[in-house]
Formats: sequence, structure tokens, C-alpha cells
Amino acid sequence: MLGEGIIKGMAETARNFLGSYVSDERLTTVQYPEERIPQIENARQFPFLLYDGDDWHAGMRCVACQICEKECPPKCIYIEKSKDKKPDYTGKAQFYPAKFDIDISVCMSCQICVEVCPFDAIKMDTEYELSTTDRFGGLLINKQKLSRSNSHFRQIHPTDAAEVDMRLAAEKAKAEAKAKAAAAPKPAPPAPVAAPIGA
Amino acid sequence: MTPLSAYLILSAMIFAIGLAGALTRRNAIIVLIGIELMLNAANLNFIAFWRFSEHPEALTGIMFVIFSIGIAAAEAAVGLALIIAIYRHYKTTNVDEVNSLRG
Amino acid sequence: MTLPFIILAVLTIAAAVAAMSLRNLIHCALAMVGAFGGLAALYLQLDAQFVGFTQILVYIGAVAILIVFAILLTRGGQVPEKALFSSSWIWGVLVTVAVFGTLAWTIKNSFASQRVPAERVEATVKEIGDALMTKFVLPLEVIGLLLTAALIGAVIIAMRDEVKK
Amino acid sequence: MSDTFDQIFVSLKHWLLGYLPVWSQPVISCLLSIAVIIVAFATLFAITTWLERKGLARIQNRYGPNRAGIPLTNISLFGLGQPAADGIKALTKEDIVPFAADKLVHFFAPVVLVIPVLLSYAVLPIGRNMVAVDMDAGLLFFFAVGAATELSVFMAGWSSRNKYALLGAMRAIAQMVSYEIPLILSSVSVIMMVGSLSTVKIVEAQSTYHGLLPDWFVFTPWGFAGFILFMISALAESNRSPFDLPEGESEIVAGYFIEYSGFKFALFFLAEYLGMFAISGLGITLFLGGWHAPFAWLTWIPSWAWFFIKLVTLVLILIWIRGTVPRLRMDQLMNFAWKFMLPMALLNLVGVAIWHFMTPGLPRWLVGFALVVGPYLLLGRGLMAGKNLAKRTYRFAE
Repeated sequence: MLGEGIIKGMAETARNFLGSYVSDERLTTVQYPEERIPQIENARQFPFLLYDGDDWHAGMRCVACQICEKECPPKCIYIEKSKDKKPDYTGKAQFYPAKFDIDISVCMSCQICVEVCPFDAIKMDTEYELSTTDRFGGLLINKQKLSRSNSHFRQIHPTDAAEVDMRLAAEKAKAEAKAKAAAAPKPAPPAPVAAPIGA
Repeated sequence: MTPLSAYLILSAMIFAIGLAGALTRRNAIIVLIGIELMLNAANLNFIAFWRFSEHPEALTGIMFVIFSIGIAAAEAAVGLALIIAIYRHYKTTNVDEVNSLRG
Repeated sequence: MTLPFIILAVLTIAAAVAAMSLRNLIHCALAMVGAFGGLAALYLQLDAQFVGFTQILVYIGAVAILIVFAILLTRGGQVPEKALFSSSWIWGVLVTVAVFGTLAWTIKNSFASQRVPAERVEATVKEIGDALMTKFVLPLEVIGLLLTAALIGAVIIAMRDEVKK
Repeated sequence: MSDTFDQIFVSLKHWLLGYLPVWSQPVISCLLSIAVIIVAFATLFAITTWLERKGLARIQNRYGPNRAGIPLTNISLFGLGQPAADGIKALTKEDIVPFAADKLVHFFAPVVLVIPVLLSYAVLPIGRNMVAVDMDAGLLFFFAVGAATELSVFMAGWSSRNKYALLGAMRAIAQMVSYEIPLILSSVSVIMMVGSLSTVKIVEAQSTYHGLLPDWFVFTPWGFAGFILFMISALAESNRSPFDLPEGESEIVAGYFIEYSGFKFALFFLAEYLGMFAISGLGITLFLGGWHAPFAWLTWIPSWAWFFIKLVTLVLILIWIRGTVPRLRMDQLMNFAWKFMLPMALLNLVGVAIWHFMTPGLPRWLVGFALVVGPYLLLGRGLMAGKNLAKRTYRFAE
């Protein structure tokens, strides 16, 4: 109560004040638009849709099973199943999403959609500069804008991507072996062109 | 310069307003405000008479007002303490309802 | 009558009327502050600087705050639904009219209108202080005693009696 | 030469008035003084907001505002454009009035807060011959208009119909009423010494130089104690940290101006800072020799410059304190006011009286010193007695 503590504290703050001008190490602030901290590998922002090959529509892995739409806690995913089918990467004909929108103003980046997807079709992106002047339309992102190629996925999450690629390659090999076995007695039908994994 | 009678009439009006409030309002706090207004009207009289007196250097009017302000402050403190005590007891500050001495 | 006096007088009277007639108690208290401020300005107009500032310091700085606190402590912040005026209001009005009539009649017939103000009035703080310490020292002491007694009394009255429970 | 600079504003005003018709001179003279005071202190307000943000940031090892500069260029000027940007933002923001608010009182509260604060500048001598009104009861005027701000704080808190606003207003009033007493008592010590309530006379009484040091009241034992007490009370009166409970963000969001936005919020902000300048200016006038230079050989610097140098120094110290001391709890605040500040201020008055009647010399210094340090040690130790000040232990945390 005699005020020594206050004097001690004032000396400490004065030391910090002067020190911030002397040593740059004290200033931990990152001057954002000019400087950026590299993102860690497990960084995640908002989901995106993966496609194989070069054509986002043909290579889209999503089969419109709508599991993610049902699981999404804030209900920010809107999927409409297509009427026709298109072949997936193993060559099997599958539905595809006629409409796949994510409202990222609602999305809470929980990654549940990624966890539940049986087709490895939806993953988390690391892109964070998504600001827009239109908060209703601008943040409702459609199928085309959500699509990212597999090479992008490999770039942002290398470990995760390698694991997924391995699993998908194994599955494809199995499917091909099965197809071969089935095709062995008869001449094989012209195999549907699927983008090779990791093209 | 404004004549003395103008100040006196003004003071009488403020006194009458305060008196009317103190006599007719039901809330005890407003009654107290009315009493304060009456005291202030008297103070205005003292100051006016001092200003128009023949010996203003005697400072009697000023002194009276200073003491009167002191008393008014004490009165307000005690009055409000009484009102709060009454409110605790009767759960009202309405002077019409506070009419029994029995606790 | 000069223009500043008329303006101040009208404002003070309006504020006083508002303080006595508004429905919301807090509005009444704020209007009362306006009336006290107007009176302080009138004191300044009458060359009583010290008293004017004391009026502001004591009434606006202390009494008004006290009243506002009392209003909130007695839950007077809400607008009452019941009648504003007491049951015997007619007698109050009659008494008021009688009092004002008597006062006005007396003032009108008194020598007050012939009085002229003193030429130059100096009530410096030094003079007031000197007077307080010499001629008026007994009243000053009595006021000090009164204020102390009022302080203790107010605290004791407003204190919750723990003993009864 | 130094005299011309010293009186430059005074002679400028006389020169300007010389061109005007005689009947308009008193009015124009008043308006000029008012305009200069408002412009000077509003500019100081703008600079202080920037200084404060910068200083606090550096104390916390941050950069502080460093972007806003000259618009449409890349020149940032250490973020000096920030006050202008903030001002434009505040002026163009939507003015939101709560639906349940008492509209009239809600509207008037910021206005009646700013007016008394501006009025209090009327008696501050900011330079030689530079005081708006040299009143006989100047100090009383200052405290009287200062007391009027309490009511506007209450108006703001009550009319918002928000419990946090009301709590903040109640806290603010309780704090301002409590700290007004040591504030006035510590200035009474100066009044006792000078024998006048006029701010100009108080500054005159400190005009001489005594050896190396000037005859400022802060360089006497009672004056030093009085200055410290005055500045602590001033901190509390202007609701600044560590006495910023009325607007404690972590408890009651923003206190009494929680429901204000846009320009009205800016008015509250302005009133707070102008109040801080006014009360610091009064502290300078009472204890730090007003506009007098600290050394006889520095008198060539204009008097108004000295006033502003002292003012900015005090404000910087207040910023430093804000960056250091954490907010008090309500009971600590009240205990400090009534159990420490008030007895100290009262005992200080005794010290002044004894100092006044003793002949100058070493015994006077010793007695004066003893009368400050003795009560300080006794009160400080006494308040600590029976308190467990060891490091706090937590039962469940850790």
C-alpha cells in the first residue's frame, strides 16, 4: 500500500516501451498485407470439391450422396442430385451433383463434411482471403467455384493427399482387377474413360 | 437594471409553484423537491434585497444564503433518508398511503 | 426589465412548473436541476458570483444527485399509473393561490419598486471569507455542527436495522 | 523579441478587434477566445488519441496505428491520419437510438456533458494575459461546472434503459462524488497558501525563482503531497484507468455510453478527453507554476508553449499509468477514496497551515516533510494491517 509496486510496474512498462523501439524481436506483430506467416499443413478454412484430371465437371469425385448435406451442423451445404449419371474415376456410372452450393458465411469450418465423405470428394481449403462486397450472393459459392484439382490438394495438404491417393489407387486397382476378371470370358466393353488418378 | 419588484414577483411565483407541488403531489420525493424550490425562492429574495440594499458591503444577504444552502443540503439528506426508511417500511413513497403510525 | 432577466425568469418558471407537474419522477428531478441552474444564473446576474457557483456546486452537484439516487432506490423510475395529485389537491391549490395573491399584493403595494440598486457591489471571496471568520463565525460553527448531525442522522435513518431481521 | 512571441495571440486578437466596430468588440472578443480554446484543445484531443494508442501499443510491444496517413498516397506518417479517419468514421456512422430509450434525455445527455467541460476552460490561464475570464471565484467556478458533469452521466445511463448503462452511471457518480472531496481539499491547500480563488493570482504566486528551482508549489512537501493527491483524484474524476470502472469493458461493456453511437459517442469521447485536459491544466495551474518556465534562463520560450509542454507531459504520464496499472475493484476504489485520500488531504491542510506560519528555513522543511511522510507511512501500513497480501492460491485452478 505504499506504492512501491506501482513504481515497479511503471518501470517495467517503461522498459517495454523503450525496448520496442530498440529491438525488433519484441514486436511480434505481422504486418499483414505485406507480410504473411506461412500456413501450417493442417490449416483449414472452408471446404472445396476435388476433381481429377483437367476437366472439373468430368473429373468431379462427388457422387451427390448428400451425406455431407445431412451431417453439416449449420446446414450450409445445398445439393441437388442429377437425373443422369456420369462415370467416376473407376469407370462406374454414378450420379453427380447438379447443384452443389456452400454458403461460407454460414459454414463454421468444422470439417465434419470431410470426415463423413466416403469418396474423398470434399476437402478443406486453406484460402482465407474471401472477403467480398456482396455478403449474400458473394459468399454463396457454387459447384464450379468450389472445384479444385487434385494437384491443388497435394500442394496444400501433401501428407493427407498422398494417403488419399494411395487409397484411391488401391481401390481403382481392385476395381480394374474385378473388371478384368469379369471381362475375361467376354471381350471387355469399351472402358469408360476416367481420368487417371493424379493426372 | 431590472427593478427589485420583478425579482420579488419571480421569487413569489417560484415559491407558489413549490408550495403547490408540495401540497398537491402524492410522491414524497416530489414534495421534497417542492420544499427545495420554496427555499430557493427565499434565497433569491435574500440576494435581491442584498443587491438593492443601502449597505451591500455588510454581506448579510449573501451570508444568509450561504447558510441557507448549507441547511437545505442537510435537509435534503435527512429528508431523503426518511423517505427511503419509509419506503422500506411501507413499500410506497405515496404520502396518501402513509397514514398509520402503527408499524 | 432587461432581456436576460426575462429569458432567465421564463426558463426558471417553466422548469419549476415542469418539476412539479411531470409524470416521470426522473424528469421532475431533471427539470428541478433546470430551475436551480436558472436561479444560479439569476444570482450571477445580481452580482453574487460566489453564491451562484455555490448554488451550482451544492444543488446540481449534490442535492440533485441525492434526489436522483433516492428516486431510483424507491423504484420511482417507472411512470406511476395512479393519480399524480393527492386526494386533497383542491385545498393545496386554494392555499397556493391565496399565498401567491397575498405576496403579489404586498409586493405591489410595498416600497420595493422604488428601490435602486447599489452602485458597485463587490462581494469578493476574500470579503466573504473574512466575514465568515469574524462576524459570522458562530453561525458557521453551528452550520458545521448541523451538517455533521444531519450526516450521522441520515446514515442512521437510512441504515438497515440488522437487529430486528 | 521573446515578448512579441509570448504575446503573439493577445496582440493578434487586439489587432483584429481594431478593425471592427466598437459595439461588436466585446462579443467578437468573447467569440475569438472561445474559438481559439475549442480549436486548440480539440486539436490536442485528436493528437492525444493517436499518442495514447501509440504509447499503449508500444508498452504492450505492438506497433499501434501505423497505416492511416495522407489519403490516396502511400505516405503513412506513423499513422498520424488515424484521428482524422476516426473522426470521419464517427461522424458518418448511423446514429442509433434504442427503441425503449427516453429520447429527449438520451439526446441531451452528451450535449450537457460537453458544455460544462468546455466551460471549465474559461478560467484556465494558458499563457501570460491568456485567460478567457479572470474570475474572482475562478476555482469555485471550475469545480461547480465540474460537478454538473455527474448529472449528464446519470442522464446518459438512465435514459438508455440498459442495465449496464445504469450500472455504469451509478458507478461513475459514486466514484466522482467520492473523489471530488480529495480533489477539492487538495486544491484548498493551494488556496490557503495564496489566499485567493483566482487562477491568475495562483499562477502569479508561483512566478519567482528560488536558486535553481522555481517557487512552484509542487516543490514543497505539502505541495508535492497535494499534487499527487490531486492527480490521483483527477484520474478518478476523468474516469481513466485505473479508475475506469464506469466503463469497464470486461464487466459492463462500455458503461453509461453503451447505447450511444456515431456522433453522440464521439461527443462522450471528446468530453472525456477534454475533461482530462482541463483537470490536468488545473493541476498545472495549482501546483506546477501554470505557464511559468521551470528555469529563469528558459523564459524566452513563450508562456503558452510552456503550458502546453506541461500539459502534454502530464497527459503522457497519464497514458503511461493507463498502460501500467490494472483496474481497481469497486470496494477498493471506495476504500482508497475514503480511508486513504480523504485523511491524507485533511492532514495535508494541517501541513499547509504549519508551513504557512513557520519562518522559512530548515526546520520548516523538516516539519513539513514529517507531516507528509508520517501520515503516509501510518495510513499505508495501517490499511495493510490484517490483510493477507501473500501470493494468491487457487483451490481448483492450476
